[in-house]
Amino acid sequence: MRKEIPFLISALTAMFAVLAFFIPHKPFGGLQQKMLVWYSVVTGVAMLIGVESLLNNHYKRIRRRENILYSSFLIFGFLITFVLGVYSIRKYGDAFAPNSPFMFIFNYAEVPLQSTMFALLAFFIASAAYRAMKIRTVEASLLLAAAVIVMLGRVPAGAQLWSGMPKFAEWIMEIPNLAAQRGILIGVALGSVGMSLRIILGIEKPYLR
Amino acid sequence: MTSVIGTWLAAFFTLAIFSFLYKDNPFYKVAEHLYVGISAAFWLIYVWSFTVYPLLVKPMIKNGLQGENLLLLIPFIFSIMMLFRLIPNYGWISRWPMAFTVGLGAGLGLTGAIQGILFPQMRATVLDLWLKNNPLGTLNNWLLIVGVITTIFYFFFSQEHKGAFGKIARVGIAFIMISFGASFGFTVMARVSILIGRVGFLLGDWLHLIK
Amino acid sequence: MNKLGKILSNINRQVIYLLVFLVVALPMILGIKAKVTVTEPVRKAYEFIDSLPPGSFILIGIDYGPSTFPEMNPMLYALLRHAFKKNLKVGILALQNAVNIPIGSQVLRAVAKEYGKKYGIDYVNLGYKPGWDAVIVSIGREIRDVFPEDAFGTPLDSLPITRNIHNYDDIALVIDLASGGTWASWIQFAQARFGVPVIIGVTAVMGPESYPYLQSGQIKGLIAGLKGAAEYETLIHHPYLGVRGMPAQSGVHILIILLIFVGNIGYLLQKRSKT
Amino acid sequence: MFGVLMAIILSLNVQVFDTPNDDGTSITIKLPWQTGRYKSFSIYRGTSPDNLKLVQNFVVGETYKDRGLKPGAEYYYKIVAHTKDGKTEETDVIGPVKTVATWFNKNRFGILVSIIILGGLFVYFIEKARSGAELFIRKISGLEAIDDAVGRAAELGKPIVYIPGLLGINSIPTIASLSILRKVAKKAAEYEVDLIMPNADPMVMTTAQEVVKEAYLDAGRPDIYNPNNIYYLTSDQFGYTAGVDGILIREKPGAVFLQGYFYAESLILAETAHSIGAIQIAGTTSTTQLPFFVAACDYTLIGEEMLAASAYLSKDPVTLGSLKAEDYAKALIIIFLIVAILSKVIGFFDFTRLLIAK
Repeated sequence: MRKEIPFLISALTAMFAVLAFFIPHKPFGGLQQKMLVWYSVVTGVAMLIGVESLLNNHYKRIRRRENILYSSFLIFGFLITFVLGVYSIRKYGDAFAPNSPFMFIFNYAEVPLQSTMFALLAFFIASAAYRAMKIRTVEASLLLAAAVIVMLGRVPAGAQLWSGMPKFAEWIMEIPNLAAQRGILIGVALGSVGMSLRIILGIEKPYLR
Repeated sequence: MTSVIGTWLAAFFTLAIFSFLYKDNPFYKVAEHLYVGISAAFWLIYVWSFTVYPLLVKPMIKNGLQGENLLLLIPFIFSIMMLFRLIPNYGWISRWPMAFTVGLGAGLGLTGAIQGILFPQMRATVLDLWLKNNPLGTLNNWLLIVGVITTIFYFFFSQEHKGAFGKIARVGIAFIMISFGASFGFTVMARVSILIGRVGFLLGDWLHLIK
Repeated sequence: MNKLGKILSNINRQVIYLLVFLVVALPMILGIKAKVTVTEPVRKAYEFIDSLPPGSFILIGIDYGPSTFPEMNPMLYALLRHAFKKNLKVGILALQNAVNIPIGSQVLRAVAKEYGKKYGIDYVNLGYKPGWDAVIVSIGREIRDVFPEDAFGTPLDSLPITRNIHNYDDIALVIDLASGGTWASWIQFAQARFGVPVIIGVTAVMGPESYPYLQSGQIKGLIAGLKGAAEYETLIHHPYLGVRGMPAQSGVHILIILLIFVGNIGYLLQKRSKT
Repeated sequence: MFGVLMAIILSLNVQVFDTPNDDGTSITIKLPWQTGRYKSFSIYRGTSPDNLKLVQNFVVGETYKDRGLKPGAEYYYKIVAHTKDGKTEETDVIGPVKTVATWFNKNRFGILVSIIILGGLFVYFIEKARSGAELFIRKISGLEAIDDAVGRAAELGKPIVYIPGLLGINSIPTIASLSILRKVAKKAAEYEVDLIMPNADPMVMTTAQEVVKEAYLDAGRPDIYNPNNIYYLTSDQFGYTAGVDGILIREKPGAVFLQGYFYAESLILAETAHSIGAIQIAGTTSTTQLPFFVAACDYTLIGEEMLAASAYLSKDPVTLGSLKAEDYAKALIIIFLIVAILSKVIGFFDFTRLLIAK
């Protein structure tokens, strides 16, 4: 029972989702959207499980006397944001009201942290290019050449080197790049169909044996 | 005043994250742990404000459990079952909502992959082999068609990449590699823009070195 | 030879990071300015805003979030500086996501302070409303239908700036700064139906797809990416992050190409000494 | 002069009809928008011709869909057009128009046919595999490397870190990732290597706990399964990245798996994993992130390779049969493309019409 019912639920859900795609008539029409709403509600509530996992993990660490300082920072960060969020909802009716203390945390902690982590990519893209782009094989050389041409095509120096550079870079993006992307995407589409069919037919049950 | 404190706080976070590039250090650790904690709470509030409250709680409070709203019982029950995860020995109950989610993914994946990817990509590949007075356009069309088909060849699993088949697949790999290189190069500019933004914040908003 | 090859192909990653940082930060600190050639789409935007009579009310859509704001904020800075210098009245709103408003209002407050502008008189923050198509259409009839109050809960009738603003007839221009699809709705509904002039600012990646609307005359101007912001800054003679970022932008591209070059020389030297 | 005349002769040309292929809750109204003569339209609707109420004012665009109607009911319409020079023109009462709920969306016929063909191929090859036919599948090096990677981590006495991407379990790449996780976890149990898995989605976390537990059971080592090693960090893209970077740099895993759907964080994770000398095996269907994985990682599963990985790794003939079916589907697609392109050259039949699916 513990295994049959979940499989039944998943097969039926998949079947209804597919039927709803083809049948506009009640009760199928709009069912896909409804199920997606259900899904977002369930994952939304499941966030509590995630939070429990996170806090519990760090609470245990503090009790085991490892990582006391940093785990306390994590729990502190969580609590202050959560409390201010709830406070803002009660006081302003909406945590996202521009003057709310919750938005202070968003503006001066969440946003700078997020964009600085994002900015690390500028460094990593340089180190990855330096390390990986070597003319070891024909294929690797093609990757290197395409990258260098496109980079040159996007800065004034490239056009100074050869006036056709920006156009050439654009052409690489629009023709060979597009062709390969399309081929990969067609493969991905088939792979998705394959994965879906394996789940619907019960050959693959990722969530249970 | 609050904005001055805020700016210093933001500057601390910015520098602490950048310090990770040199090596792991206490400043990064503080910023990292605070970030994980703050953002976990942020998304909890976000999900409540934009998903759980408006999609489940609000309609139930507003119209009660009747008519269309009866359907809301499904996500409500699934949500409760999910929370059984937190009770030892009853964790298996959460397999039901998980099964629902996986099933939904499979159902949507099946039709979505064909409608959203396969058909549009195939349609766009049916191109003219001959464009009047446009040799470059004609060449481009040929290249696109050859590129798409040879790339698909690369993904054949039941054929060893040998002989004529291997040669075609190798052309596909060439297209893939050019594409990866081009995308890599194309992305540099957007990433550097983000870094310029952060450095600009430090030099401008924080240190007032540039106006 | 082998030794040199080894050195060239094993540059420490921290050294690379330092080089990237210097290439970005030094030109910004030293104020090195690359020559920015102003392109037609940005000049058109500038000229349109420049031609508006003082006191005109313009609406700016903040439709980009925390992940793209470093690319988009410089545009907002430049546009606001131009608008306040010309004594235009500015209202901001967000249709894509609630979290965009705090990002935009920070810039708005900062620039307003520079020019001594007052909230409620010279500028207003309308906040966020979901369902962008419907919101854009509703503003065509009466802005109070969707924004009865500003973001802080003050009714629009009690603010001097919005007292006489009712619909697009009272709005001289809409500027949408977008990292998503909102800009197309502004064109489709606000411009095509109500004839309000629209200017859009988008990320560099999105530039090409929005260009046709400029050719068809549906938008009065187009600003794309940090480069677009740099051009606008040049036009208002107020170089900021855009202009200062241009040398950094070119510099990092060239640095990466040089690094690849050096790495390959190292690789070839090592390979030759082995054989 | 001629243009003005034309407009007057055409007068107000409006078409009102039941929206095809829908659930019977809407009626479509086609408006003469392109004439350039009108600013907007007002739509009046009622269930009887003498009782029409304004339902929508200032409608713009070529078609207006009047939604929220009852299926199988009759409606009457009247449209008032506002011209650019401030005048109005109106139609007679139009109707009755009956709403019809359809049982099959004809626009999606092509998709149904493809599902039948693909499903048929699947069933055929799975049956063939069941009956014992040998099915050859070529080596995929990224997948062959999994054993070595786990083995190396065991030799070094280091843990392995498994990163499942950002999306939830309703996305196909994540489901595929969980299937790969099962194999990786089984190997980890056999080699007695710690498996650490930070998550950005709580449902993926719980599913992963189940998957890993089962895998340890399979390997006969339920005793060393530790659910605390599979935990949640945050759903914030870069908060998660910051946390995982911290884990990578402090736990110093011997092998790192990045399997699932990734966004910009891909390169941050891959470069950090490289900096600590871990073997990285990546896989994603995201074409925007593949270039970075290919550049930074030791092995990368590209698109379909990643989705096929679980079938490949299972070595179970039935599951391998499904890969064979995918191959035949690819062959069919190539043939279709070639036929469609040649047909276009000789102007025989426009095959792209078969690929329309609204």
